[in-house]
Amino acid sequence: MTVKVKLVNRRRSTFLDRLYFPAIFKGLGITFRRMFKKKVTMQFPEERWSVREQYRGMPVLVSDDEGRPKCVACSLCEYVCPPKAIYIVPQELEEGNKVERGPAVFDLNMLRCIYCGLCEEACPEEAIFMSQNYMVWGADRGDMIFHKEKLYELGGVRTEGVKKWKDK
Amino acid sequence: MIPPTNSAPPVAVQFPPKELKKECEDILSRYPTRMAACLPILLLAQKHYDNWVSPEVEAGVAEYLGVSDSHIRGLLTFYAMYNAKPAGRHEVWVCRTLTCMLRGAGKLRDTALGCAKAKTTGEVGEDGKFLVKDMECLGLCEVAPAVFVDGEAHVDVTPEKLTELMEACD
Amino acid sequence: MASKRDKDGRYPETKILSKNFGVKDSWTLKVAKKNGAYKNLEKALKMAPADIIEEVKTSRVRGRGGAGFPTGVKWGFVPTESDKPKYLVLNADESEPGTFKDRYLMELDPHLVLEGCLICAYACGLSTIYIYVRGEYPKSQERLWGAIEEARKAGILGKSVMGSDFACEAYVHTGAGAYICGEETGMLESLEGKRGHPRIKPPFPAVEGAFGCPTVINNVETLAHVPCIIENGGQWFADMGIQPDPDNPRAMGSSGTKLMGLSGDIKTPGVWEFEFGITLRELIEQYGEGALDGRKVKAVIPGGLSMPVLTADELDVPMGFDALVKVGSGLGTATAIVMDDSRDMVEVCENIAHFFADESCGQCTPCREGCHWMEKIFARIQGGEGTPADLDLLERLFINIEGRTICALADAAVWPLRSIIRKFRHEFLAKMPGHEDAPASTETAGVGAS
Amino acid sequence: MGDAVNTIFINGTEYPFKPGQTVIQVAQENGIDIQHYCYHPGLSIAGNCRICMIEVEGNPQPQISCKLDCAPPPWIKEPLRVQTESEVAKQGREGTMEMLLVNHPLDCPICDQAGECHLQDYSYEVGQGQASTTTAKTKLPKNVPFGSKIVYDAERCIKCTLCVRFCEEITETNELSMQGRGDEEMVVMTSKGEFDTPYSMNIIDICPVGALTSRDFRFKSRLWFMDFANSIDTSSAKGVNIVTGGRNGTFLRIEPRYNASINDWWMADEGRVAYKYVNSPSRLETALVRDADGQFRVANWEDAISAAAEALRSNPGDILLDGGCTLEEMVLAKDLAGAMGKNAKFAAATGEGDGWLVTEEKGANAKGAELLEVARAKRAQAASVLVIEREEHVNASMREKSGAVVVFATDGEHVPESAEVVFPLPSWAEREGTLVNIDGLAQWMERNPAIGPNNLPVFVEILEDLIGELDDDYAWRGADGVRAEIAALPAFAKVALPWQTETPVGAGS
Repeated sequence: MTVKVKLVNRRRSTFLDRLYFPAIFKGLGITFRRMFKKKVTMQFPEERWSVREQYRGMPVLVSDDEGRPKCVACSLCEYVCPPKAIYIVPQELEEGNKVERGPAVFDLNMLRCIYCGLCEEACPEEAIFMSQNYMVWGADRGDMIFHKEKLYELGGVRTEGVKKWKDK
Repeated sequence: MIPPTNSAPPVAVQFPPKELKKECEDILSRYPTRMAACLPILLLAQKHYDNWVSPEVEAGVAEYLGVSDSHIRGLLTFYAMYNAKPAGRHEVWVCRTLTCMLRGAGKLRDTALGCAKAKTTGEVGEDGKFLVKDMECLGLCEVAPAVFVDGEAHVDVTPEKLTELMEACD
Repeated sequence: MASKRDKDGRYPETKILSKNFGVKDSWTLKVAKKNGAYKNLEKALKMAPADIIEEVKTSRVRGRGGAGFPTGVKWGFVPTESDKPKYLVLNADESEPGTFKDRYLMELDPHLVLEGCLICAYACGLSTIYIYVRGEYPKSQERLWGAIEEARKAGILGKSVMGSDFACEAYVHTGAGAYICGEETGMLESLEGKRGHPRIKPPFPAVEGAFGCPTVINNVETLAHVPCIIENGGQWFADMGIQPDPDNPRAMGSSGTKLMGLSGDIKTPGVWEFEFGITLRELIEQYGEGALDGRKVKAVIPGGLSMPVLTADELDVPMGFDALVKVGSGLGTATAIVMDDSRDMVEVCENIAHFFADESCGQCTPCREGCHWMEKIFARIQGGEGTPADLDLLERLFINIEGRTICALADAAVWPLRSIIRKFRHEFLAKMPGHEDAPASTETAGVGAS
Repeated sequence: MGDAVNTIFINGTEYPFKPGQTVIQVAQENGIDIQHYCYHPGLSIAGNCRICMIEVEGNPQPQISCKLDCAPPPWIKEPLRVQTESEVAKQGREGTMEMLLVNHPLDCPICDQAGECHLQDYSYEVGQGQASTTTAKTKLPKNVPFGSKIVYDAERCIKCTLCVRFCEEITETNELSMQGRGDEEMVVMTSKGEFDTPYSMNIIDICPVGALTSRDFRFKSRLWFMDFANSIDTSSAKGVNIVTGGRNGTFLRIEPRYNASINDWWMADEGRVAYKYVNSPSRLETALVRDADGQFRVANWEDAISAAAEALRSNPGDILLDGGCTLEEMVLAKDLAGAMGKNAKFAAATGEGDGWLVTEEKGANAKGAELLEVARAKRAQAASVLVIEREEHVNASMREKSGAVVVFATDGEHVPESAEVVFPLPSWAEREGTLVNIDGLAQWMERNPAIGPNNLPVFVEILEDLIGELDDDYAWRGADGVRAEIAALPAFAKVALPWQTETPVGAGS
């Protein structure tokens, strides 16, 4: 098959075009008009976007109002997680803890997480939440696996919700 | 309720002691199995050892009757008349069932607790003198309200009479 | 039956079982013998065992412990061909609240009780009698032991009962405080030194009872009737009381006499013996002399704690097994608990629920969990936090508890509570802020509101 | 009597029954599932859970099916008609379920039983989905040790008394009893010593809820992550039927499996914890060949097999097998020895037995070896090939004295000094094959793919490859060929081999 070539005749630039000044002024005009309008650029990270309440940012673990970690390592989030981003090793907690079970290891692989929110939905203890945190970063792949301590730090304290073990 | 523990097993007392030997053998002779003697022998043991069955006594009785000590523990916590916890020097039973309640057992209970310096029934008072127990019907309904002090029935009891009775105990 | 009343309209007492009540030292063998004790045993020992059972069957005497099972039929169940030893367990664990009739018999006429036991043992070929007395009756135990010792010395008990070749031993077994041990199989477990968990039936105790052997279990009062049946014949006994209804095979009649008692808010509480047929109102007004302090009777539980309650309008019912069932209650132990019009029925319910929750043995799920649940609900209503929905919940719980357990304790818990809720619903609603005028629910509408 | 009723209508279908059978037994035999907690076919009937309610036609109240005799009362000449799914039956079960859940804690997220919990299953089926009470639940002790192997939780307990009855009727040791009454009832253990009898852990299996859990398996894994396989206990020669459970290569749990002719529903605790060595950190995962300077280096299978064949050619000797090797493996080992002109022997420990499920003979296939005429090794047995899985069968001094050059071992620690070539041996849970128990019953052992390191070679294939290297005329038979050969052996004429019978011997519910 032969290739057909169609020649397009371009208009030659006029004198005015070749002077450039009208275009420069036209451009400067736009710039000038913009100077009086609201700025759209944000000074990240000093300035941050605020997100809606239902925004699904990275999943985090929370503590109850007594500062006690809520997760009991039931592994339902691990089971339900579609990209298998969660890895839990349960352990028996010592006498004195209100619940006898908690996670020894709770790893969340943020390279895998797809922010679907199923972990939050599956959690019977209301211990894992989709936070509004969208700044997930790490210097290497290992950094992107968030451990229990970091997840609790990010999650902070939540006072509302189930308090099943309060009187135990 | 006594939560079972895995602490060192209690040292069984030598049961029966000399004083009870004849009586225990007499009881055993009445039944075809040794287990059947559990109830009367436990009552006997309780009376003999400061009005309660300690884990040591429990183990001793279990050994004597050839049953498991968990079985004895089961009996102690099933029947209302046994004490599996240290009881005071005197035991006061206040009937709380309907007829006695109608006739004012509630006041008697409060009076008894007051005299015993105890917060609730089933607990020995501060001075360790009285154990006040809520009992279900004592079968003295026609002369309600009824109170037992140290196994002796007192009927038509008023709070004043009960105070008198309890103060008479040393 | 009007003929039984005297010209003043008073229903007379009958003194058969209670003939020795009030006699000085009636519990000693000497006094008892003078009053004819063991005479009937002597007579019975000359009869054939089968004839005795036949005589008891003729008398139509029904169990006095509450269930009202024909005693003669029960004795007939004991297998005659059995090489195992056979036992008689006398149910003297009178733990039904409001009941104290057996205590009178055991304390005031222990020899009559023993005589009844021995006749039964002879008739059914039983070798050992265990009298299971509740631990709360120290005096009864003492009197029974005394009677047994005396009888043994006099040759009435032992290797040769009154010189015959019938051997029988009797012992008192002491309970230790458990309502459930009044249930016959619970009592057997307790007798065997176990926790009083009722057994699942069949096998029935007559075939496999105490220590795995055939066992007859009877109430104290039932067996106390036996000597006089032997003395005067079964027909004499059957002629007393209320005759069976020929049209209704379930109405087996209530023959003979019965110890009836009154307690609670009553002027003169006590125990009397009557032929069956006295109405509850006559009992309360003629013998109990009405409610305490001149108040009005509001509600009566006719037999022990575990029967449905009757309101003041329903008292004209003759005391008898079938008649009380007909009005939706039961004879039970025929010892009525009377409540006057100052009583708070919610409080009464709470007390009853607490009793059954406390005494539930913990074996079957519906009773173990349900009784405590009911107690919590009543406590909630009493605390002013109830809602009409709680009453519907209770009605649902009653369905799920009644008849769903091994023994009848759960039924016994349901009956009084259900009847009180249905008959005094307004009192419950009055305790529910904002619901005082709530309509009766569909489930309970129209059921015997007073 | 003559024409006694011997059939029963369940849900409108007529089924025959044997005298003395109860409704639940006949229903189960015919595949009708009736929910139950306190009923266990191996124990006496308590009838206290009240969940197995069915409707008996003509009776307005539901009845419990576990104690209901199929035979109607003698005065009724008609067969009993019962309904398991009617409104009355369902209402009965619902009512009981509601009661069971009143005081049951919401422990499922922390409870090991979750996933195999009857309370969970049945409440899903007949539960209301919503609590009708807001009152506080009864508080009872949690986390109570029952000896060193079992943890008891009184709040989760539904008081079915299966464990108490087990101790009364099966072990007859009576360590357990009920304590308290009403809703404070709970199981209590003897204070005399420890509840560590050789069969104590069976109460964990029979517990229908999570009230009794294993200290060993406690919080190790959720059930739904695990894979299970029907296997045979190899810690003794009784051939107890078990289920192995593992996840991601880790062996997590052993539970007994019903077999009426061997172990019923039970197994000894000894066998239940006899898996720990499978998870050893020093498990071998690759073939090792000793190089010129005496160090082991990792080799691929082809190199390792040719190195092994070389070593055996220059060093022919007997083969010393572990007493737990399967029939198939023993046959091939015999052939390998034959290719060298030598014999195969097996080594197995002996120990204490209890006359029931723990035998004195500890070699799981000792009887099979006898049938295959594989002799028991002497204490000091010279060998050129050593197959060692369990330390106790071939102990350290036996290994060193054998002078074996080719070693199959699960654990690197078990390799003797003399080894030239080392193959990683999959543990028994990772192999499949046939074992003959001490009573001569042949049983199939299933492989659990979730246990052990990945990509381990199949032991019988390596053996065949080795024979092929040594014997140029060898015709590969495969495991199936070996099994056909075993079936043809006169010694096995009277042994029912599991792969021959349609329903494998010992399969049960």
